[in-house]
Amino acid sequence: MIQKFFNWLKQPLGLIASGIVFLALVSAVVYGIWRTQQAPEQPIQFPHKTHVNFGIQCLYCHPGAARGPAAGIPSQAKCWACHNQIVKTRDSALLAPLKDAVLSGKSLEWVPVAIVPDFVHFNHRPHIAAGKNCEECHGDMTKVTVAQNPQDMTMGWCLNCHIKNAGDDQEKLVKLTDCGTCHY
Amino acid sequence: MSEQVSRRDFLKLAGLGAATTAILTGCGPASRYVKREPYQQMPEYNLVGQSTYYATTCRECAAGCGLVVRTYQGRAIKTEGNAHHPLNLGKTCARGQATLHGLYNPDRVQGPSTGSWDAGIQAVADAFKKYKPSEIAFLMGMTPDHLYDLVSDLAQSTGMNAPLRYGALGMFESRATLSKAAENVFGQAGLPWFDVGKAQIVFSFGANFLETWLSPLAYTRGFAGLREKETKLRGTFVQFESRMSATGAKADKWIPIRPGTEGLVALAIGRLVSEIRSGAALPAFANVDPAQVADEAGIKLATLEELASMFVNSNVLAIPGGAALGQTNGLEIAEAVLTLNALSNNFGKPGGVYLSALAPNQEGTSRPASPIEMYDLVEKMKSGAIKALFVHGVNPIFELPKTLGFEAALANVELYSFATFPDETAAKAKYLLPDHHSLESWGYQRVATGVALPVLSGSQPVVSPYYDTRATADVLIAAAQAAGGKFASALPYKDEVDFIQNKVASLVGDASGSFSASDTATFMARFQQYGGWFRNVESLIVPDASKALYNPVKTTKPSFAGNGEFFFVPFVSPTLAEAGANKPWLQELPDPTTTVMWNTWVEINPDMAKELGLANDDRVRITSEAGSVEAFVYLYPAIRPDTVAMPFGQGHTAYGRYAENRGANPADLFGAYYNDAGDLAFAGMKVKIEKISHAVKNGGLSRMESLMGVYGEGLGGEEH
Amino acid sequence: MIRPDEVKMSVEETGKWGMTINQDVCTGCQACVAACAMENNISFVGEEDSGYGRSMHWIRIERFWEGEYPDVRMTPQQPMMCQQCGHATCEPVCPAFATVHSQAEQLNLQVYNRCVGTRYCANNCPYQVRAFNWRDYQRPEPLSNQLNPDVTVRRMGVMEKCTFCIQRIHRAQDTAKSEGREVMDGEFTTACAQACPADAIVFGRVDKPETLVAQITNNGRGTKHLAELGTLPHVTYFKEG
Amino acid sequence: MTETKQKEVDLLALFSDVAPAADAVEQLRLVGVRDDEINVLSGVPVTGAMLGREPHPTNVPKIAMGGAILGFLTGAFLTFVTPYWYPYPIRVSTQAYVPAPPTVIVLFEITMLGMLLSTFVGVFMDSFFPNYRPMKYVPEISDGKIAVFVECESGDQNKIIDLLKKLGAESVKPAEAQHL
Amino acid sequence: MADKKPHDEHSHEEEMRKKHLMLDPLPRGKMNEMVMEAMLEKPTWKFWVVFLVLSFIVAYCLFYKWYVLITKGQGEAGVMRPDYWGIFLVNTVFWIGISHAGTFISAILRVFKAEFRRPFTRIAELMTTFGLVQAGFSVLMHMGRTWLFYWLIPYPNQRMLWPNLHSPLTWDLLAITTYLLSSTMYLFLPLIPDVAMARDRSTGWRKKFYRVLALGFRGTEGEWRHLHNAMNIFAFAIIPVMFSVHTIVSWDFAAATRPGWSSTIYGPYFIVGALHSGMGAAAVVLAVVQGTMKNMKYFVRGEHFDAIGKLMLIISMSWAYFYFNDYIVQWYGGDKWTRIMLHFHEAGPLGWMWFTMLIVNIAIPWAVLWNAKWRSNPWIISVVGIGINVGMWFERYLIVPVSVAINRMPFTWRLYQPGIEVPMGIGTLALFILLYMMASKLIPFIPVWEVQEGQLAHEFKKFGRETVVSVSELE
Repeated sequence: MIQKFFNWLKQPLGLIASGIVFLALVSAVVYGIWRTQQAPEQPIQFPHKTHVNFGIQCLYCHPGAARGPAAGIPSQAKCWACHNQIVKTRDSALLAPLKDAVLSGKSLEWVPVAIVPDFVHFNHRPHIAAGKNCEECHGDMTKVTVAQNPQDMTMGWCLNCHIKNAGDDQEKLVKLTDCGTCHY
Repeated sequence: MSEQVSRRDFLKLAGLGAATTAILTGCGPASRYVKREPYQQMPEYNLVGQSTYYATTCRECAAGCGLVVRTYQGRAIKTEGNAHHPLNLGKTCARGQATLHGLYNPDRVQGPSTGSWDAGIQAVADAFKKYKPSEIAFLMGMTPDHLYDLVSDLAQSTGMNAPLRYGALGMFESRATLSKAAENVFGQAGLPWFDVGKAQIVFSFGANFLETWLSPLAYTRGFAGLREKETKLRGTFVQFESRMSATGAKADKWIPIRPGTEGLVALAIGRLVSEIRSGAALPAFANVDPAQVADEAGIKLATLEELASMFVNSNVLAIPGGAALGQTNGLEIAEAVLTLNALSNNFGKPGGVYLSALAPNQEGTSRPASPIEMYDLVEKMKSGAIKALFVHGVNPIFELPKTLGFEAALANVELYSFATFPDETAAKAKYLLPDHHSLESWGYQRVATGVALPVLSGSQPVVSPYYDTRATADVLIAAAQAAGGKFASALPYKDEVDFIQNKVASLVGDASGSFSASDTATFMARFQQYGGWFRNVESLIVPDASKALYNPVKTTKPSFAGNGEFFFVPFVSPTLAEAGANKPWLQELPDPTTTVMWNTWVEINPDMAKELGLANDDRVRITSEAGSVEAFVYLYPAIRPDTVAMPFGQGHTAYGRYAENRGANPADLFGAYYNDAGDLAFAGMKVKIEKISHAVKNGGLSRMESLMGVYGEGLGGEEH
Repeated sequence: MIRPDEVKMSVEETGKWGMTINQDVCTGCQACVAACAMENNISFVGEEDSGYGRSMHWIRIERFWEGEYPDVRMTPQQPMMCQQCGHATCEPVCPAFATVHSQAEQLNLQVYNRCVGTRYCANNCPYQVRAFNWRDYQRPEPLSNQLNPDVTVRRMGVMEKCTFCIQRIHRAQDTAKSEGREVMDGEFTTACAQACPADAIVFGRVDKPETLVAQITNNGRGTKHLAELGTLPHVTYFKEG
Repeated sequence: MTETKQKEVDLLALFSDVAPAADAVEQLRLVGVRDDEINVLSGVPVTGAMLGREPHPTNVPKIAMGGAILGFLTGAFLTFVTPYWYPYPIRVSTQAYVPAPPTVIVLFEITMLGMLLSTFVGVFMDSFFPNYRPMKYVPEISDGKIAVFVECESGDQNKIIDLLKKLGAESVKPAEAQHL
Repeated sequence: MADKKPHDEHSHEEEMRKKHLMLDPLPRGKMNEMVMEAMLEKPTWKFWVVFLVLSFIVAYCLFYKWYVLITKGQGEAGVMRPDYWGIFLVNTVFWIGISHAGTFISAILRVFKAEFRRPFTRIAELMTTFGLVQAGFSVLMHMGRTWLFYWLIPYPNQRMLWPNLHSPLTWDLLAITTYLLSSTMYLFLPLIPDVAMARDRSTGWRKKFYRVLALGFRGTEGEWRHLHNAMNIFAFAIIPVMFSVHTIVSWDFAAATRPGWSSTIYGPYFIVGALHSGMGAAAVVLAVVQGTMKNMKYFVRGEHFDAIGKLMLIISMSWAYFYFNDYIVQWYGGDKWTRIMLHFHEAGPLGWMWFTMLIVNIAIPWAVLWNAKWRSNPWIISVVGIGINVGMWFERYLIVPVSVAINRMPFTWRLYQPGIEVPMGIGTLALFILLYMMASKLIPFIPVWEVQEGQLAHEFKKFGRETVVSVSELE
């Protein structure tokens, strides 16, 4: 049986079939890898550019960034507080999920895109305090609708910036490159 | 043929395709991202990404320590001590730390057994109406809290039985005995408070004050004070007990005396001291003969003389407690020890004996029910005098000795349980109406002892209820309203918070406290912020013991039930206590003396064990006249050969996955014998030990310690 | 390429953060153990594994017996946790640099994500204070709600140990920096020291002579455990009296 | 090498012992066959000395030496460079970034690895391994026979065959390249 | 002997020929045929039964159990505090020890031109490679996160995270890699002429297989010269590598701060121990090959067991010396913990292991191997060899999990109880045997050209009335 199968594989048809199978496997793997790199689906296609272009500061909705580790996602009440007053948006179909969520008391399930693994303890506050602007890491929000992660947030990316910022200050360099600064 | 092969091939390919699809689904963004749900309404005092700390009160035992709970995004993360709370000054014990394992325990009761809360409330209201008030009884936890006040009010104005407070911890602490002894010696009932911290020498007669006794944190702090005073020499600590407790382990001198002879020893020391001081025995001590006492207690006379000489020139604080009071002569022992203090004349002085202060809104002393009062309750249940029993905050099937027959008596009553956890009693309830966990609840609680200031400790929810539970106070108020009539008028409150505000109203505007507020709203806000209200006036009661030395103290001999060859000394597990067994990390804490985790053991003196042919981890049956339990043998070097000891805390048949069917409950061995104050003579049993089976490899006790390193077991004996 | 200045030996000897433990007042109550477990997301392992020496305690309380009944006594309880040695024996043996010396905090770091689980560090620790994740210890829902977000939840196959609550150090430093000041003595402490009912554990900066912990450390009565090995431990023990 | 190559033939003479083979080599040389036109194949190592020929040049020791130096340099890179190549200082215990004793170990191991690897590679390079092209060979060689290959002009072919036969060759025939 | 005539030259020579392979030459073609026959012999049903059983053991005990270990964690094994290292590392040390015999036989004996080595160098070298494979597996099994093993390899990654060169484990990795690579190459080089021989004598897939392996080897002067040169370099260079490997393995222990482990003599002690178990294993393998494979009675004779027996005796004596040396220094050192540990070895629950070790490692070899007749007997010497391997495994068991039970923290002392390591260890043993079985069917076990080379070099020579063997150097 197996012998026959192998014989069949040696025929032109078999060769084509095995070629197809091989290609299918390779493309499945490629597709799989590509899939892992895709942006997640968000409950609302939140237009960052619209909000930023209205002049709303990042810290208005993400105030945690100035105070501590997490920037945070604004509460739905905060969203609705404004949108409820704007007639155009109050009944907009685009905002229906928000309206539903607010009225039903359910939560929207946002998916943060700028993430680090759980063994990395990132803290926004010192970065803001050091004069970093949000867009340096998160990209220019005046241009995007749904937030994308413009950086490959790897350890190298963190460290290069840390080293650059430390400059010749040995003490600062030691602090900023200490394993225990982020991993504990 | 080739067609067949290709079909087979196709099938294989199809299978491969399915597998690929499955793999690819896992490759989606979900594999890298997590979903995050924002708050509906951000609480104004919450900040994104910042922890919020709430002050509340620990409910793991009745002491009433202040906690500060760290919460993060609506989850309780960590309990820490409330540094402003005068009782614990920012410290916590292991059980306080593990509270969160109760809050987030996977086995909690998730909702009322009636399905809806309306039905549950209706059921309670029906019970109020269905039965005569005298047929309704409330059994509650030991804590003197707002719910107790609420139920007391309800009972008082409707004629129901006065609520009983009970807990196994109270039974092992023999609170009734201490109170009665105080009454007999000082003429004033109350919970004695021993100022260990400022004492020079402490003689503890069985008191396990570093474990779970009355107010563990306050006494531990006192002990630290005894040991590291800057202004004086390191205090000395002598412990008299038959089995070395975790407290005794810290003693400079540990004196193993026969159970029940603590009072005699105290009196003998008193006699020796008074003879040295004045040449003659004072009347209080005249009844004893030191030589005979030494013989009876199983120690040398020289030891007594040495202790007396230690006593003569200094102030000694003598503390009665623990298994010493759990004897048929427990009251006499307590009186003898309290009287010994009179020799130091330390009543009401730093380093001496006081009676505990009354809490701010407390009218008189009240103590938890003694076992004999519980016995009365059980008898009433049996006789049908009580038809509806409401249980909250206590697990009587587990915490009462089996011999009282509580479980059987339940057949005669309708049981309404407010348990948050599916314990043994809750399993028997007709209606299970779960209360919130203590970290989800409002409330206040009076601190019964442990602090010089009167303290009303406040509780508030630190997280919103995780399950469909409801505050018992709310349930009772709603039920009373539904029942109408005198019930409604007894509890004329909107809800629990309304009741609490009403109760603390007397403190609003009181300027003697840790804060003062002119209106209820401000008072409540501060009350929650600081975790309670503390009167800034030291209010310990100074007992009058002027006559103590001149009244002869009775020297009753203890009587032991049963014909076993061993005295049986049960003690409360310092890490688990009566309700910690459901918390996995408490189970995994090593016992301070034996370092055993997750199980029950019986401590036997190694020499005696050798005589009996017992080795570590052998399985034995311990039999008293009341019953028998099985446990693993632990060869304990610091126990009298005529005594065996067992910890209380395990042996649950319900109570969640971590507690169920684990270890044994020594309370099953207790007989129904009481001392003169009505406390159970839990240490008044004699037991037999028989071996069931040999130790099995890996089947014995989980110990933190190494048998090889600590006991030299298996090392091959002495080195060559 | 960076050429960091070689750190002088004296720094390792004093250390930066230190701890003192008064064994005379330690009652062995296990509050520190529980507090540590709650703060640091330590797994419980169940009866069988804990009895077989696989418990994950970062701090354990040791005690021995002296003498024979009736003159038997328990030796002073000895809480034993990572001593944050200046000359740590665990560090050089890790092939993956998963346990390294923090230059900034002078602590022994355990970088969980770098650990491959050779267990050489634990084997080489004379204090035997490292805990290994022998299995994937699960916390049944909703117990995981209690996890501290400041501390990594370790997974199967990695080593872990006491960190001197480095997350608290970082939080305190961050707060102090945001307020433009230095961290004050007693502003924060480790979970164990915070819980200890007898105040037997004191934690702080040992390199600043004015702090409480430095004063206790330098009073001359303390001993360092196994100091003869030259490990330069940063925990000082005070026996009786 | 001015002759046209088409005329050249390869003769293969099989001998059962070294001595006649050595004689054959000598005689061939006398009749004007150059040393590089003679090739001796054998089933056991037959050295040049046995055949009275110059020993075959080998580069293996040189390559090994080169490999050792390369290995040493790799080791030196690992020990002296990488500790400073981290983007951040990693310190373990109180040990120096480049402690001497471990350095010796690493240098030794990697030097040896480099040397042995390159020795192996040297054999491949010198012997043109692997080589799966058709080659002139007869299986009898591995049976212990000694084969002498002679390149000669077709005109000399018979003369040389005679010569070889006279010297004790078991068989002499034109060699053909074949798949081994 | 007395009645034998010393002048009976013919019978004397006959006897010598019977005894010594080198004096008993056969035509090369005949030897080739014998070796090929041994290899191509149709496997008996017994072979298949053993093969299938071993395959099943490898599949179940090694790979399936490994899967369990990886998915469920090291808790499946018996390791815990303080025995963080268990049987996996015992096996690692054991297999590395076994692997030492191959190099010892083929490199050291080659360097010193010990002629008896010729027929069994390949069999011994295979032991090196196959043993190291098991050692590598055992190390990987030991790791808590096996799938990240590549973090220990120095390669320029994105973060320039190089392994920690301070760690003995990194040295180990470098040394074992070096050793595995070089011993494999050293196995392969002398194999080339033999596979070329097999290529010339086989058909079908084997022909293709050997053709690829033979790399186009024909046997030109140049090829022989390069091969010889390379083998000489290898023979000399691999000896220090071999010593370094087991020394570094011993440093995993000796560089640690464990009582009893910090011993300066551990390096040489481990090397001798490795040779001890390795020679034992070599004797066993040789006996099995001689007993089971066709035509092997010609190639492997009593003289070989005799030689190995002598080596075993010498090594056993050296091992005893080192063991006692280590023991007495530690004992006199007086360190409290070390003394408790030493006492624990003898009088603890595993005291039987300690005594067995001494008996099978010292007493039995000394009692048996002094007798030339006994040590020439394959049965006797394999029993002794198996005993030595059991003893040496016990020795490593005592050094690793039993010694670490005792440390400076008596509160944590605990004795190790093996779990999943036992089946997995059996799995590595099965894989080792399986690899040998497969190799016996795939590659010529006897380096025929080396044997022939040796036979050519040997001849009888007369000194007065005595006929002696004379060996000429052919290089």
